[in-house]
Amino acid sequence: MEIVPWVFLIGILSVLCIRGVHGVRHSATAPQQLPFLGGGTPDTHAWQRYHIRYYSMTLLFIAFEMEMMFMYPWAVVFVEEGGMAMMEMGMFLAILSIGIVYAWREGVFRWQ
Amino acid sequence: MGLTDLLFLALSAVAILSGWRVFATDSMVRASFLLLLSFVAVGLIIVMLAAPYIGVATVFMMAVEMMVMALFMVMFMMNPAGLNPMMMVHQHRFSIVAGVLAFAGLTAAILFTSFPKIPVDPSTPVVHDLGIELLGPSMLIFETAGVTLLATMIGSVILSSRSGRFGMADQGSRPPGLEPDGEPAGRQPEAGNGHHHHH
Amino acid sequence: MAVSVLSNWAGEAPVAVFVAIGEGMRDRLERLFNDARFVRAASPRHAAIFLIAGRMRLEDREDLRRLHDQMPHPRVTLLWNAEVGEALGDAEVFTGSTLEVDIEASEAGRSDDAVRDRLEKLWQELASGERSSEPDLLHDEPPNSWEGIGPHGQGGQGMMGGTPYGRPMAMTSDDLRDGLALDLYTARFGPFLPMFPPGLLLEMTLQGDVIQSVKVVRPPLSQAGGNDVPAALLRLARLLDVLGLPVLGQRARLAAVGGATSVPLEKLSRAIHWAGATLAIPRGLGAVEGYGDTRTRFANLVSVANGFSPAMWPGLTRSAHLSSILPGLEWSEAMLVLNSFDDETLSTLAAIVEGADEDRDGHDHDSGHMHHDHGGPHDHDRHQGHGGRGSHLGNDYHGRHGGHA
Amino acid sequence: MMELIAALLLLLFLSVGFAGAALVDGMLPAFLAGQSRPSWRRPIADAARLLQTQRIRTEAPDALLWFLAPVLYLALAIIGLAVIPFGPGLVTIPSEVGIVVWGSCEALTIVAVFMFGWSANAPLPLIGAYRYVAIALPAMLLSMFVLIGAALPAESLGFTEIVEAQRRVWNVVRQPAGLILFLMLGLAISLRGPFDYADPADLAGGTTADVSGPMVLAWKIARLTMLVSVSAVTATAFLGGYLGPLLPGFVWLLLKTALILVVLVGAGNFFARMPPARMMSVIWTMLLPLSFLMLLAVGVELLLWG
Repeated sequence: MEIVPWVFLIGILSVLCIRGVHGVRHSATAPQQLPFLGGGTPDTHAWQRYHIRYYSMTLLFIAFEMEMMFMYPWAVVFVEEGGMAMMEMGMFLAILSIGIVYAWREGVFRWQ
Repeated sequence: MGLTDLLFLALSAVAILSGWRVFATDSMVRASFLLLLSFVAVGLIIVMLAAPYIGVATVFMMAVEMMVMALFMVMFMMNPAGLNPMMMVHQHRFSIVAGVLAFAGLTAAILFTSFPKIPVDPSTPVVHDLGIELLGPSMLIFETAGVTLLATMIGSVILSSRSGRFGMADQGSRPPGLEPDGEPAGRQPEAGNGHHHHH
Repeated sequence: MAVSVLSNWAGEAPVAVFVAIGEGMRDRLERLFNDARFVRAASPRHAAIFLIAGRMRLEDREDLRRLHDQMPHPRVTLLWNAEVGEALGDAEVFTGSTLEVDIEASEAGRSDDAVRDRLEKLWQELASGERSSEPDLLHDEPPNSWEGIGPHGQGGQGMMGGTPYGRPMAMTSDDLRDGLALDLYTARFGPFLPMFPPGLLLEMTLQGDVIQSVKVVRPPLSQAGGNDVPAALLRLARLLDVLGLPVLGQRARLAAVGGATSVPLEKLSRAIHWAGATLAIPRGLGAVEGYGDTRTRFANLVSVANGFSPAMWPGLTRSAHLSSILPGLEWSEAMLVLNSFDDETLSTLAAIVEGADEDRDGHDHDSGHMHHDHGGPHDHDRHQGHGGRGSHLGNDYHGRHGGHA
Repeated sequence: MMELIAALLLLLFLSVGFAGAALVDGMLPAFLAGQSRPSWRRPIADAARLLQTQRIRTEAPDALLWFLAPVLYLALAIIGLAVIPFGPGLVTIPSEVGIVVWGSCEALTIVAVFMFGWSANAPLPLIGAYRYVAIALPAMLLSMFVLIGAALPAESLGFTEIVEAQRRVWNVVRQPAGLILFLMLGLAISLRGPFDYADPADLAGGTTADVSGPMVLAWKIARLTMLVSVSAVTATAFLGGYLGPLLPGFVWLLLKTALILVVLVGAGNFFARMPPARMMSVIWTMLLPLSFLMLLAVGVELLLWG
């Protein structure tokens, strides 16, 4: 555990080195801070109520992901349980496939 | 006090502090990711409690969930980046009472639960046991959860997407009024949707 | 000590150049970057040298000054046959032959080499510290003063009002596609955005990454590109870059020069085919009557690059214009469409429409932007949206309106 | 003790891998494009240039998240590599749930990239960040299925067991399509080629369009380290990791990682990038069902001949 102070020391030294290299630099001026638009200017801040076009996909994704979390422990006992686990997997993949097919039919995977 | 205790205390401190900062920051993105940090700390504590799968899975799940939450927070909240400072907490009196009650309830739960006294043997195959449990005694719960999640998927699709197989979801609908039988409030879906872009 | 070692190493780095391409200089500049010693930076933030090549319009000067100031220190500017008056201060000047067609090909090559040498020398001087970095050209002032203003001292008021940190916040409007009332982002994109045709300045309003409305503020600068094989190869190269195939794009550029290292064209078009470039361009994207869609234009370009004679397009219909082609497209699609036209067609599509300019007078870009009347086909929608809103959102909206009047 | 040796090996692996990745990334595309061969000094010289360049900020950025994003990205790459065994029992963080740890690294990578694009408060980085999330989320599902397929024969979620289970036959034989799907994920989380939706040319550099100097360098380092990590994970899950005759396991893993890395860098240059909406649809409706079939095939194979 004596390593910890050394790590800190090295970290601080390297930060100082980097700062030293940049000591001469000035911080960004107002014209430097303008976001890059190829020379043009924006009317407003870019932070906004951003319209994500895939919002319904993310909801499907969350449910999908939760379902998948069951699959990890299942994978461990698959060989041991054999046919039983196979049926289980069949049911799982069937449920997930129904979800995908339904969502696809409803146009969830398009940019809304 | 060993290293384990120190680690536990540090992680608990991170979990609590970042949990508090969630309500003290102005930016929705920061709030989401602070909550994520809090969950990561909790996940690591669970790993320390000899439940590696549950702990790491918590980190995994919360990472994507907080990501999605950040997306939605930015999408639907005014001033999402907190460029103008704001109060994230509302209904102060009610929240204080609710907070105190929840704290008391959880503390009581901790104090009155009998926890196992024998430490778990580190060589216990916990993930394996969890798998056996899922395929054995808890099979029904597991299956029900699967179907419930399918229902969740379908429900979320129905509720969230406007364009579907049968046209616009809000076609012919009338927004509710602010008072009973009042004038419709909010956006009026126009008839026909003249120049909707199909893609 | 450490600094000088770093400087020595930095001197060996490939020269990162951000270019603003003026009239007739595009094809020549793209050839300039065939050399591995130079990197064409996508953004001024990644560059050390600002290269301004060719004649610029009077109106472009302010944008050039802004681009100059966006570069990090150390930085230096080189004007190559550029006429920008005093706009760029006392920048380095290189004068060579103006138009390639005027002179012998070998002479153009020699002139290019001279520019390369000049760029490299400038970078050496800059890296070693012999040449000092250029100062800002614009005043160090935020677009709106904000410090110490408002209840929190950041220039804002309430939830959405004021100009926090110098700029107002985006305001709400209905979306073109699904009608959700979220925020609009309006900005002038260009005139020297690397994936845009040089000189094209579009005022675009976005929701998410979908373009809601487009107004052409300045048309692209005319280029000397003809309809021959090298010109087609260069156009193809630009489209390949946008498709995420810079390696194939580079090969096309080398083939355009026809040097010893260039690959046979059949091999190139086979690689393009296997890369799935056609699949990556959605069918029907950016269709213009008589000009096919982006996919057919791309296929035509590939065949022209292979030596087939170009397809003859009928004349454009009068109604075809960027302001009606681009709205409704996603950003990546719009970039494909913009790069799929030849210069002549694009300048017709990007002509300034008479009468669309009315609202520019008295419209101050740096203060609040709310009802921006674009004269597009979607205004009807938007205003209806505003009228119907009686919730707290609407109140806030008007509150901010008042704050600015 | 073993862990200490493994930690030293991890450092060695990281430095060798990173140097190799920087060289391959710097030279292979230029070579493929037919340019004159650049020197090996170029990446170092470029790094020196970036270190001496001014760091620019935009108007009202989220400075903290902006700074943390590359740090988090790099840390995730290193943690992902730390659960990989360099030999029997030679692993820095021995975890019986290695593939879940790697999965969390993937998930948090999405957060890191989003943070980087969001913090600039500028339009092009913002668009890059958002569209990256749309692709990376479903791409992560692919990798989960594929890795579960690799865990089935091993009867464990740990990478050491997964390697040991490949003594008879490598997983690439069991699920060849799985390897391809995982390589796609590799392209997505190291932001390359057809899956580079965060920093593409049509956004003038996307999330990096408004960063300069040392920040660009930090981001490049993190990307390359993640490239090394994801190559090592691929080599471990599909090509038998440290298994191999004669040479020590560490060297075998390094060789296999190098192979995957070259394939990834090469593949990143030869496939066109679809518009994000189309790619999202392709992943959900074509690649995910393919990964289902792959998993079923592995399951059936194990039941019949396992």
